[in-house]
Amino acid sequence: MADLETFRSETRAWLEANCPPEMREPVRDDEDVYWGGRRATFKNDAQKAWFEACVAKGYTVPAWPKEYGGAGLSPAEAKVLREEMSRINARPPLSSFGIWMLGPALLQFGTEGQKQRFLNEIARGEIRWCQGYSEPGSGSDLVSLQTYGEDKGDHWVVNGQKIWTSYADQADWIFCLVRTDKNDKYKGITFMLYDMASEGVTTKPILLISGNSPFCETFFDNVKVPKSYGEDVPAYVGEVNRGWDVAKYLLGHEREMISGAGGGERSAAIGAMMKRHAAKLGDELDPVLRAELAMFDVDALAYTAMGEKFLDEIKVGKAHPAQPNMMKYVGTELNKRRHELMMAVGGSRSLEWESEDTGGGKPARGWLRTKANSIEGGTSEVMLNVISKRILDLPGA
Amino acid sequence: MADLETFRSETRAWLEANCPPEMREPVRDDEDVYWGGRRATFKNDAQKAWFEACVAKGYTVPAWPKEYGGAGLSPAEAKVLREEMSRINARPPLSSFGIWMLGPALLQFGTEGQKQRFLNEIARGEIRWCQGYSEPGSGSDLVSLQTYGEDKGDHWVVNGQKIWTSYADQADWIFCLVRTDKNDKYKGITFMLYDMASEGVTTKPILLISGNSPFCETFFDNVKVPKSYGEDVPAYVGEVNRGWDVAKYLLGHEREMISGAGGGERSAAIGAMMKRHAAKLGDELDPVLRAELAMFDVDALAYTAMGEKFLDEIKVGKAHPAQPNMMKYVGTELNKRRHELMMAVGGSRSLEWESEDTGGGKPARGWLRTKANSIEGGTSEVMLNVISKRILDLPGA
Amino acid sequence: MPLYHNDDQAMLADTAAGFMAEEGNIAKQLRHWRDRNCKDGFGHGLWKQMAEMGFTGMLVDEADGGLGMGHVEAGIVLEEIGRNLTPSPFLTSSVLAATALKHGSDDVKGRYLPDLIAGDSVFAVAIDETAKHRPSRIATRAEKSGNGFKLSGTKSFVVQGGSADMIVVAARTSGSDDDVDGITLFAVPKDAAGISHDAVRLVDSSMATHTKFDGVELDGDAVIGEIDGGRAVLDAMLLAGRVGAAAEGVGVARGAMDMTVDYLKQRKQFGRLIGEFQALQHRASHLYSEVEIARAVTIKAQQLLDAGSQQADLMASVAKAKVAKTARLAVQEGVQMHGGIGMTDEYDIGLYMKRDRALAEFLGDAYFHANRVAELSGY
Amino acid sequence: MPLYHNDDQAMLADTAAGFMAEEGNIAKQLRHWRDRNCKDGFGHGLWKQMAEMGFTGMLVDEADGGLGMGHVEAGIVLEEIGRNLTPSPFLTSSVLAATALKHGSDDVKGRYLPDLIAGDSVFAVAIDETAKHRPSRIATRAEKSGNGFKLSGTKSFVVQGGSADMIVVAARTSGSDDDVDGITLFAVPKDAAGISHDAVRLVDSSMATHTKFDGVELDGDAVIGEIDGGRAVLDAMLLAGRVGAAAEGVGVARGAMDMTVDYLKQRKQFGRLIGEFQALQHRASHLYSEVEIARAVTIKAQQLLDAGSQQADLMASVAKAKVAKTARLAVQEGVQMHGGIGMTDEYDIGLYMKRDRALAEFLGDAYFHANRVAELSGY
Repeated sequence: MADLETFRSETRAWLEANCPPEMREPVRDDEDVYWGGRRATFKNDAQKAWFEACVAKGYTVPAWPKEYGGAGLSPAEAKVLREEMSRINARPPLSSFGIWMLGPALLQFGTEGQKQRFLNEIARGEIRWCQGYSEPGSGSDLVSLQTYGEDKGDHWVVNGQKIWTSYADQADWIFCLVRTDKNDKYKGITFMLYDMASEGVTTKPILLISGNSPFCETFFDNVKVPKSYGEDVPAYVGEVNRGWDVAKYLLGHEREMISGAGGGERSAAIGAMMKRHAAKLGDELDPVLRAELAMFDVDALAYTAMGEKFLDEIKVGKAHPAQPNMMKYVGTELNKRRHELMMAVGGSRSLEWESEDTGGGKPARGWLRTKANSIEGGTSEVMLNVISKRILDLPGA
Repeated sequence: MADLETFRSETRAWLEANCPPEMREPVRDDEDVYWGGRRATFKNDAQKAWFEACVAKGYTVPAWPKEYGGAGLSPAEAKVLREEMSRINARPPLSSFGIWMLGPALLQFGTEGQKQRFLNEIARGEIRWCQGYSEPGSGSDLVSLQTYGEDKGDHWVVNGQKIWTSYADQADWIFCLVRTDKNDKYKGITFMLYDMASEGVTTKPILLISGNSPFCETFFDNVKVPKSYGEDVPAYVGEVNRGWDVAKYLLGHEREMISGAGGGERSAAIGAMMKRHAAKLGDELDPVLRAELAMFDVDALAYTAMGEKFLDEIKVGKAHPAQPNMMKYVGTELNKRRHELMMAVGGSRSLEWESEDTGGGKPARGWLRTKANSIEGGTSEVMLNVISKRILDLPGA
Repeated sequence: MPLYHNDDQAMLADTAAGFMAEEGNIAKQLRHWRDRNCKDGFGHGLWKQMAEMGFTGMLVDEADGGLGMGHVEAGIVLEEIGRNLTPSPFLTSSVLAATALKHGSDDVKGRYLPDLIAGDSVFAVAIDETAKHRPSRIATRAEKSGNGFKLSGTKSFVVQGGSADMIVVAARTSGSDDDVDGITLFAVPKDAAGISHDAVRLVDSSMATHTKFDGVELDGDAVIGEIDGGRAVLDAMLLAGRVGAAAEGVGVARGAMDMTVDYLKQRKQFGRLIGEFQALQHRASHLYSEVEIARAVTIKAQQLLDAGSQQADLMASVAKAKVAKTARLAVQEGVQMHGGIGMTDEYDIGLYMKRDRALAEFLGDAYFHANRVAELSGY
Repeated sequence: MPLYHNDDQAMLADTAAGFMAEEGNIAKQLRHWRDRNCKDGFGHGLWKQMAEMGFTGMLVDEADGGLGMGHVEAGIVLEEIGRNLTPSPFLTSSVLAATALKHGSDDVKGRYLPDLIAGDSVFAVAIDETAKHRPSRIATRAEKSGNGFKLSGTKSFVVQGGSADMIVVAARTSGSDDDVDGITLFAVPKDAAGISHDAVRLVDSSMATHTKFDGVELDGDAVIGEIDGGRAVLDAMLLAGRVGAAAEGVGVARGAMDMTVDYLKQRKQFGRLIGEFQALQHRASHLYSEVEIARAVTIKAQQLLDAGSQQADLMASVAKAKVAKTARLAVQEGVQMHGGIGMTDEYDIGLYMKRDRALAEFLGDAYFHANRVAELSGY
């Protein structure tokens, strides 16, 4: 414990010295987030300085081993770092699907050669990754995917189409589920890694109802994917045809991350804030709306406690392995309800789509964005199926 | 229309002359309801006089033809009679499953001989009927029933067990679904009629959570059922092995009746009444409870309009044939919600189970009784299945 | 009166359904004008067509050149507008303003109704002053000034405020902000001196304005109804508008539901049509029930209003609240059951969600009207 | 502190679960005493056993002869009580009264705690005066009289009021009914002169009284805590009681859910186990989620209370409301999914529904506490 306190004061001092004041402000728009990659540019010097300081210290991926670009922090130290960063509202120095998704998969399933190369590239923000999972015909039923990689000896020729590839139009590489055996649904998928600059890859942004386009359709037209990028650096994670194991692991990881996020902004009570918001609009809460807010706050505060319990139990291996599905289900449904109520309090003001007063329609766009919460990363229906099967052990689930 | 107004004034005069003041009071307990039958006794002279006047006039079953004990009223006249009876709060002169269930089945499927005998017995309150449908293993899945009637030429020997036979311990005869062909699930059931006094019939009341016992388990141990009770009076309705058609017709009729009842007490708004109730208890409504009442009243008043629309459409054949399932579903779920709210307003007083102040626990027993609404006559789940299949035409429903 | 459409109404429903599906459909109207960033938020061509069909003046008395129809009939048109998400000033011009003008003098009627009916003049209404619907509080003031008035104040959520030719404004001519009495309604030309509009696009691509009146000078003949006695006109206008908005909401709910049920019959996952999954079947069937009920109570409110019943006010709030809850359910289930593609702009289901949000807010949301049901019921 | 049971607590949970399942189960206790029409509403034998296990005095300080445990531990016992629907005075005597007595003088503690801990003396609490929980209004009055007081007024919903030996009464010694201050708590012998009990059986077969105090004379040493300063004692007692009732409610919810999930795996209809139907699966999984959350926030409230946190009060109301909503869902789904047999007295699921109803009402229902959450949050 004494060590931890030492670490805390050192960290505090380091942050004080290295995190520029501009990087201690809340993230206001997309440009405030640094995603890295070949084509990345910094918004300003402060963003660059903060990023570079973190790379040097291993703080873009603090819990990863030092040899892969991390800082090798223990879980307790990583928590201290998170707390200290949160204390000064420090922005994340780097955001990426490499950090959140591919990294954990490589740490679990990757070869030493893959880790050396890809993890370091991620940690240093050199390569921006995107995820190629869903296809138009396979959403919840991911395993029915059709994108096919034909085996040509030392390479595959990949044809097919992915959908919901996040920022594919800005990504450098993709980690992609490709069918390599048409005879086995589960054991016929390979978790491939390849360059988005390969010939035959095209992307098309998808316009969402919120007006944003964070996702793309991505098309593969005879894309040649070599089976290896050098010694001990295969172009796939895990084994050929066993990519589903990797994907399942990552889906669980993703749900855990989403559900773990429940402890933060998502779960807070909103009634008091809404009363102030109404007052700012020269108004007060309708009695029935107030009652709905009270009922919501009961659920939100209770869910916050659950989030805390869940994280505590995860740490010591007490949580049911399928519990992240429950957390994801409830957390996302709650968040949708939260935004419905916020829209109601905001009234006609919150309907505005482009006005300056609403920062370009932030309330409405944010509200619409939440509707994806219960779809992405496994729909609420799939979550309920998983609970039925794995926790309640219901027949035929 | 002039005729109807004449009928109305005549009816009003007749009611004035024949309905005793004691029969114009709300029904307070079971004894206030006259069910008829061999063992029936009248609670008082007024009940007897009212019943006998109605029998003479055909008003126990006003819309049935005169030759079967009714008054042969047209639908419009029957409506006027209902309105006029309701105007003076006249109690029904006779309640029975013969009137509600068997009668309509016989009118639709019965032989002339059956109608002459059984409908007249019902109209005069001579025979009290009970219904033998459900079995312990076949609730929602009624057609899986196992009670078996072995064909012995001029009679069947019936063995098996029924459950939820209403007032079987007080009934004279039973209309009962009996399997007569084990090889055909649907076309192997006969709609039999027989005497509960037959040798081998025993009944056992079921104690409900409300503390009442309106239902029985009924056992048939080698019960001999003759195939005919005389010329043109077979012991079954419709054809042998085609009882499922009759049962389906009656189930539809029952749901229509239950859903039609939605226009009355069940659908009324309760908020104002609850405010008065709270005031009587020296209290006022919690703000959140008030809001829930408001939301309930919106739903209840909307459902009242739906009930009106449904009845209007039924009259002219505009209602979807499966619409009664929707009405039953929503009406029963609303009624459960209504009683939950009434219990909440009543607070600890409404928890009392035997006290004089609560008339022997009326609020609590009534509340518990409503929980059966969404189970009896087809569960809410079955109703939703039927809507999915017959109205929305969803695949595999 | 039976709670279903009589033969004439059924015929009107057929006509309106056919016309709106053909001319008012999403591709031809909502997306067309939205994608062109049209500042009016609706198509004038369609509006003229609707005038030619007689829709625009259907609530106006025959003596005044209208069709003299009732709110059941207006509701029929509105339901089809809702189902097709058709942008038009029907609700503001032909329902709200037309109802207000009914209370005007012959002079007022003669001045405004012919153009309104012809579709040449579009009316907006300016009621709300904060972000929520609070018609009991009116702070916008019209001070006596010579033979006329000087109007000052700010109104919000003036739907069609930018493209309308005239605006019906509820203002205070006496008393204090929360008084029941002392309200007067005015017909104000959109371009009057001293008036300024801050036009904003709303989530459903419709246009509304924050409109500021800065000492706008009005003649005495701008008054609709009695001076200081405008509360009754305002209430009548709100009543008609709420019942109309409910009808449009029923259309939104039905449109979203139909689209979703269709999708359940087409989309396969796990080797089965998703409509085969019982959990979705039950939710769809529940939604169907709610939509049927919302529609029934809306027709009930229309009939009561047409019959001049005192019950109409209560039933209008019941209908507005019930429809708001139901359409909300319909669009939420719609997007969720569509899954990822439900989140894309390419699919129409998201447009239903956006329209529902704006429509439910207009003239009071479910919370406002549930509370009103309680108040009108005495609790 | 992590939000799960530490090793000691896990051990206690095992012990409590085993003991209550064995000795406190529905057949042995609830049905046994109910079917004998027992006027106490609980079994004294079991209560003595619970005393021998140390449960009765677990919240009492070790210095006063108790186990000096906290509300997490009391909650563990209460959850098992809830799961088994075990009738006992644990909540009133060992949680509410014990918490009040903590605030008493050494004299008061010495007089009452030994018998309470031994299970020889049962305590009830008299708080409510109307049919709903309104602790902010206390009209029962204790007038100064010589060295003592004269107590007059009527209390309702005094759980165990008939069979208890002592009743902790919240009365007003100064000020008017709605004042915060001026409350004093008294320990009143059940049989004191001038006291009368109207015992009523409640829906869950428990017994409660309407208790009337008609000039009941009390010595000065009947006072628990400070004269006129009883609000703090009352609040502490309510806080402990609410957190305790939440824990018992979690047990009721879990018991009902477990029984229902088991039933889904046994009952066949349409040739399939009903648990195979996806609509029921989703509802069961939703229920599971809610029960987990209700349990989490209850443990959170227990920990905050044990830590003396100022947040405890808010979280207690969150927990009481969340548990009330969740247990209600559990028993409603339970009865519905059991179908017809769920309506029979023979099956236990209906007993859960009855117990939930009475328990949720005790010390404030979901509406009361949701409103309290809003008030404590400043809206």
